Amino acid sequence: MKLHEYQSKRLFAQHGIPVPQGEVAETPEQAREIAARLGGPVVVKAQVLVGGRGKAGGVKLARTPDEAEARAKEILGMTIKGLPVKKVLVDPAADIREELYLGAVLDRAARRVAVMASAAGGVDIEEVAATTPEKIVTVRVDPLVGLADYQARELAYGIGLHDKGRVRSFVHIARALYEAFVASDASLAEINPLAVVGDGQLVALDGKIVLDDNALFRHPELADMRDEAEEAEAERQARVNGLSYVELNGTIGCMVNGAGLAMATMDVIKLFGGEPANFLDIGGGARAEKVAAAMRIILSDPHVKAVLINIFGGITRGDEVARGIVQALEEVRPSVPFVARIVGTNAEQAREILQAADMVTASTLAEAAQKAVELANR
Amino acid sequence: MKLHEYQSKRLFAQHGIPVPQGEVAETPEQAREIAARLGGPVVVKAQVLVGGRGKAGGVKLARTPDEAEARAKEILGMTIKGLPVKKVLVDPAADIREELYLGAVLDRAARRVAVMASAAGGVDIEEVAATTPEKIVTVRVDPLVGLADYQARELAYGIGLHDKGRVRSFVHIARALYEAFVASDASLAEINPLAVVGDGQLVALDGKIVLDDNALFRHPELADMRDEAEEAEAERQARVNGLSYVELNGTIGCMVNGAGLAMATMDVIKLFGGEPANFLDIGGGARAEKVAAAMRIILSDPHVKAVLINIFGGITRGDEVARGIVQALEEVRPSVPFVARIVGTNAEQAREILQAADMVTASTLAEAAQKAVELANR
Amino acid sequence: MSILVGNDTRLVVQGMTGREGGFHTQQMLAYGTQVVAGVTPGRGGEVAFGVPVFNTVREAVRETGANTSVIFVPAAFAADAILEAADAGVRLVVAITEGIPVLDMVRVKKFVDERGVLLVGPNCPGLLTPGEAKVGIIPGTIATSGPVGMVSRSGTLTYEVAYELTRRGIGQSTIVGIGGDPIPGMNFIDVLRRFQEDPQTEIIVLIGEIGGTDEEQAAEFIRDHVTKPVYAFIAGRTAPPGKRMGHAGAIISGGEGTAENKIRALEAVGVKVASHPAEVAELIERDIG
Amino acid sequence: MSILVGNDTRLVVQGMTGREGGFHTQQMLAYGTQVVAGVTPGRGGEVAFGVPVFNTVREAVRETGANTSVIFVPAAFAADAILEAADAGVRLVVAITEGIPVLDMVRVKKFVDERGVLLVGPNCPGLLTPGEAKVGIIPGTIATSGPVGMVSRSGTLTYEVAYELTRRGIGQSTIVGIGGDPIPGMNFIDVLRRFQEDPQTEIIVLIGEIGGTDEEQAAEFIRDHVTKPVYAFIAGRTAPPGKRMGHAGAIISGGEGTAENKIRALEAVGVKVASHPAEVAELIERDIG
Repeated sequence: MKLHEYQSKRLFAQHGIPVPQGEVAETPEQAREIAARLGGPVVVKAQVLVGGRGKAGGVKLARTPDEAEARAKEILGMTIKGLPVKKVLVDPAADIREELYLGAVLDRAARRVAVMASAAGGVDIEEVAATTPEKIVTVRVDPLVGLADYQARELAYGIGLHDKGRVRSFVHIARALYEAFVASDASLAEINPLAVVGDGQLVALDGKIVLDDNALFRHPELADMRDEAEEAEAERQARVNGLSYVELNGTIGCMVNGAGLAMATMDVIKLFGGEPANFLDIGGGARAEKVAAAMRIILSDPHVKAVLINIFGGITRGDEVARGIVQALEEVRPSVPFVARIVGTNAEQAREILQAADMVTASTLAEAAQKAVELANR
Repeated sequence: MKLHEYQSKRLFAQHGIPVPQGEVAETPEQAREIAARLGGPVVVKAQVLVGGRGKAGGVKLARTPDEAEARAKEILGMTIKGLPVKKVLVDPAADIREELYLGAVLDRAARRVAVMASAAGGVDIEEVAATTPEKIVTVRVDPLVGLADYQARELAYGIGLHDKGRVRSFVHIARALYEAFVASDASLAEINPLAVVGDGQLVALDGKIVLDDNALFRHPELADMRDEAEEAEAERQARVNGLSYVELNGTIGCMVNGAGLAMATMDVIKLFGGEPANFLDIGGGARAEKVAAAMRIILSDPHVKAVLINIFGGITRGDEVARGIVQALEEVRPSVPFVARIVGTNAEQAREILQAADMVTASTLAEAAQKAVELANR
Repeated sequence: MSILVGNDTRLVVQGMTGREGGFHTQQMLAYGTQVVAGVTPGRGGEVAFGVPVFNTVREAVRETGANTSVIFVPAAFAADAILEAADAGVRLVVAITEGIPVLDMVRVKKFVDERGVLLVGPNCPGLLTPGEAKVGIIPGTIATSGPVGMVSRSGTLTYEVAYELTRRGIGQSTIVGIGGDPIPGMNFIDVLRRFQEDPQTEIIVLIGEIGGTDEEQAAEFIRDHVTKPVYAFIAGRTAPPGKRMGHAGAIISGGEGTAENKIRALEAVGVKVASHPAEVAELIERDIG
Repeated sequence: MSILVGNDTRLVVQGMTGREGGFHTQQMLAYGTQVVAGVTPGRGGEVAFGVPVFNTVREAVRETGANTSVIFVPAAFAADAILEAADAGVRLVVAITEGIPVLDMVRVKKFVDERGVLLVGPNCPGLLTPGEAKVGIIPGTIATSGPVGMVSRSGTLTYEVAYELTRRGIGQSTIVGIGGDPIPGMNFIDVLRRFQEDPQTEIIVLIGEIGGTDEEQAAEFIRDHVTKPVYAFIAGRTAPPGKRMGHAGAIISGGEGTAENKIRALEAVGVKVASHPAEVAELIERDIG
C-alpha cells in the first residue's frame, strides 16, 4: 500500500525528520488560506499515487495566496496518469542549495534492509542507479543491531558531506528514516530530495512510503490511511473479497487458482496471440460466492471480450470447483463467452458438468487459450 | 543502582504489567489518607533498599485507616539493617491464591538475558535455586528477536499453568517484563510474588529492579530516581568524585589504583592478620584533588586506624603520584598513620619524596600490609 | 532416495487443531506420512486424528522425536511458530502460512540460519517425496516416484507441471515448493545443490516467476555446480512492472525481476526453458525418449 | 612468537585525536607498534603524530591495510565503534573504554562472533607482546620478552605481577588483559587455547577475580586441553557478596563468583594459585630455577 507524500512526511516528522510545515487542501480556497497562513511563496503539489506528477504539471510555485488558489484550482482539476487529483499539499517554498537522496528498501538478495544515499537527489533514483551507480552509496542493516551510527556516517561521508553539523543531522535523519521504516513495516521509505536549504539545514522536501500489505494487520492507524478514492473500484472489490487482482490492457479476462498459474495463464494467452485483461488469483478452494465475485470484477472491465477459467484441482476436487463455477454463472449471468479448463483430480467429471452448463471447455491450457483468443477476436 | 519496590512497580506498570493501585507515604497521616482512599484492608511496606524487610517487621497488614496510620508510624520509626525507613508503600491487601516468580537477569555465562519463572514464588528465589533448582524454568533470550512468545509459553507451561486466559496473561507479563528490562537497561528485574489473586488475575505484588550503572547516562529519568537518603554519605562522595568505594568492617583503609589491585590489597591485608576497612579504586592517574577526596572518604570511617596506599606507577610516573599524595596529605592532614607503597616507573624517586614527607613506605605489598597491620593494632 | 523429506521424516504439525491444519494433517496421514505430534498451545494432552497434541514444540520433540515441522498457524503468529520450531531442535521447518510480514522474515531467516535449521517457505505448498512422505499441501495424486527433482516458487503451477510429467509416466524424486515470498527460507540454490547430490534425481525442473534475482543466481550456480540436465519455466512474461502478482515476491521493481532476464540467464547456462507449462514435460519426454 | 599482536600488527586507533587516544597513540608509537591509521569522524584528511586520520574505519582499512583496531572512544559511542571495526574487516578489536552498558555488549558480542572477529575487552588494558607491539595502555617498561603468557581480568594487578616477573629476569610472550566487564569479548579459554598452541609460551599465568564463572570454566579447559604449567592469582577473597568491586564484572551474586570457588576449581586441576600477587613470580622462579 502506497502512502501519499503528505502522509509519508507526517510519518517522517513523527520520527523526528525535519519536513516543511505545509498542509493539505481539498479546495482552492483552502489552498489560499494555507498559503496566507504560511506567508511567503509556496509550492502546490498534487497528491496522487503515481510517479511523474512534476512532468505532468502537478507541482507549481505560487508567490502569493491568490496565486496559490489559482494554481490549486488548476491542479485539482487535473487527471494524472488516469488518476483525478483530489488533494494538494501546500508547502512553503524552500531555498534549495543541494538535493540529496536517502532511502530505505528491502534488499531481497541480501535478505536485509538496505539504506541508500546519493548526492544526486531530486531526480529518479532508479535512473541514477542505472546510469551512474557509483553515485549511490548503500549499507545493509544487520537486524541484530539496526542501522548503526557508523553506517549512517559511512553514507554521509560516502556522498561527500563533510561539515560536522550536517553530518550529524544526516546521521540523525538516516536513523530516523530506518526507525520509521521498521516501525511502519515499510518495504520502501525514501526522501527525495533531502534538501540542503538556505540556512544549511537538511529538510525532507518530498517523501514516499510503501507499506508491506502483509503487516497492515498490526498497524490499524496506517491501514486507515488508505485512500480509497485513489483505488480503482475493481481493485477495491478484489481486496474486500480476498482476491488478488491486477487490471491489464487486454481483452481476455482470466480467473485462475494460484498466482504462478495465473501468470502462466496470461503468458499462454499472449503466446497464442491474445492479450490478457487482468491477473486474477482466486486462491485455494473455489466456493461459489468467491467465484461469483471474481466474475463480477472481471466483467466490470468493458474491454473484456472473453473469459478464461483455468483451475488446477488438487486437494479441492475438480467436480466441486465446476459446480461452484456453474452456480456463480447462474448468479452473474455474463454476456461474454467463457472458456473453462479444469485439470487434476476429477477433471473428467468437471468437464461434463461444465459442458452440461453450455460452457466451452478445454483439456489443456494451450487449447483453452487458443479458444479464448478466438472468441475474443470475433 | 537499585530501585525501591514502589519505583520498580511503577516502571512495570508503564510497560503494562498489572500492579496494585497503592501509593507512597512519608508520614503516618499520609498512610491513613491513602488507606482511606483505597478502602478495605491494606499492606504497609517499608521502602528500603535491603532484603529481608518482611522478617524485620517492615511489612504489616492494616484493616482500617486507623490501623494503617499506626502500622506506618511503627515502620517509619524502624531501622532495617542499618537503614532508616523514610517511606512506606500502602498497597491494597490482595487475596493471594498462588505465588509465582518471574524474573529477568543477565546470564553472564550465556552472554544473554535469562528469563526465569517458578511456581514457588513468594520466597527467596536464590534459596529455591540452591535447594530445588528443578522448580525454576529458564529461557535465554536471543537479542536478535527478544523474548519470543513461544519462550514465554514455555515458561508458563513449564511452571504448570494451563488455564488459557492465565497463560495468555503470563505471556503478556513476561514480555512486558523483558521490555521493561531492556528499556531501562536493567541487570535484574523481578516480580516476586507474581500472585494469582481471588478473581484469577495475575498481579505483580512485589517488584525489584537493579539498573546497570553504566547505562544510566542514557536514562536521566531513571538516574533521578536515586534515593540519596538511602546512600551512605561516603558512597555518595565517592560516586560524585568518580571513585569506586565500598565500605567494609575492618580498620585499615585502602587507597589503590585499579580494581583488581585494590581487591588484592584487601586480600593481602587479611593474609597478614588485618581487616580492610574499605575497597577504594582511585582509577588511572592520581591528581592531588582526587587523592585528597579519597583520603577524606576513607577517614570519614571512624573505625579506620591506619591507611595503606598501594599504587602501581605505570604510564603515570611514580614520582608524580607521590607528589600528588604529599599535596593531598597537606590538604587533608590526617590523624592516623599512612603507609605508602609505590612500585613501577620511578618508584625510587617516589619513595624518597614520600619519606621526605615523613610517610612510612614499603617496597612490597606484603611489607606494606604488615606495616599497616602493625600500625592499626597499636 | 529423495531430498529433505522421506521415510525417515517424523513430523510435528504446528496448528494441527485448526481448520487448515486439521484437514491437511488427515491428508498427510492418508498419504502415509509419519505424523508423530501436533502442537496447539492450550490443547496439550489431547489427541487429534490419533496423534498426540502438545503445548510446545520442545515438548513434542522431546516426547516423540519429531525431526520436521510443518506450520499451519495464522500469519500473525507464524513467525513465532517458525522460531519455536527452529529452537526446539527439528532439522527442517516447512511454513505453509501466507502473509507473514517481510521484516519478520528478515529476522526469522537469520535466526534459522544461525541454528543450521532448514526452512522451506513461508507461503509455499511444502514438499512431496512420492510414495514416501508429504509435508504440506501438495496433492499426492499428481505425483509418482521417479527421476525428476522439482523446485518451484509456485503452487498450482507446480502441480500442473508435475501432473503433466506423471501423465506421461515420468515420475519425481522430490517436489519442493520454496514459496512466493520476497524472503524465502531455502532458495533455488539450496535445493539445486541437494538435487545435484541426490542419486535418485537425474533431471531437474525449476519453476520460477518474476521478482527478485533468485533465478539469475540459480543460473550461475547451475553453470558452476550442476551437471544434471535442468528444465525450467518462468511465469510472468506478460506481467507489468510495479504490480504485485498475487505472491508478495512476484513484483518487477527497479528494472529488476523481469521474466526476460531470468529466461536469458537460464538459457545462457544451458537450461531448456519451456514457453508454456505443459512444454516442460514435452521437452523432457522428447529428450529421454 | 606471540599471540594476537606482534610485528605483523597494523593498528588503527579509533578516537586517536582525543585526550586518551592521543596520549596512548604516542606511547604505542614510541614502543614501536605499527600505528598506521587513526579514525575520528569529521577529522578525516588530517595527520596526527605522523599518522593519517580517517573519517571511518572502512576507509582506514582500505587505505592502510590495518588489521587490528584499538578503541579509546567514550563509553556512549564505544559499542558503535566496536561494531564499525568488526564490520570494516580488521581481525582483532581491542576496546580499552570502560563503562559500556552491558546490554549493548550482549549484541556486540554476538555481532563480532558472527563475523569471526576477535574482541579483547572492553574495560581492559589491552595487549603487550614485549619487544614487538603494544596495543592498549599496558606500560612497556614492566615487561620483557620471554616464556610466560599472561591473561588477566585486571590492569594494574597484572602490571604488578608482570613487573615482578621481569624484575626476576623472567620474560613474557604476550600479556592479554581481557578486561573486567561482565560480558568480555575473548575470555580466559579463548586466550588459554592460543597460549597452549604458541611455541614461545612455556608457562601460563592466569589472573582472575571474583564475579561470574569464567575461572571455573577455564579450570575445566585447563584440565582437558592445557599441558603447559599454569599459575594463577585470584583477587577478592575478602570481597563481600552483592557489592560491585570497581569492575562491573567483579561482583559475587546469588552465591556465584566467589574467590574460594575459583581457587578450588583451579587447584583441583593442578594450577598453582598464589596467595598474594608477588608470590606468582616466586613460585615460577622456584619451579624453573
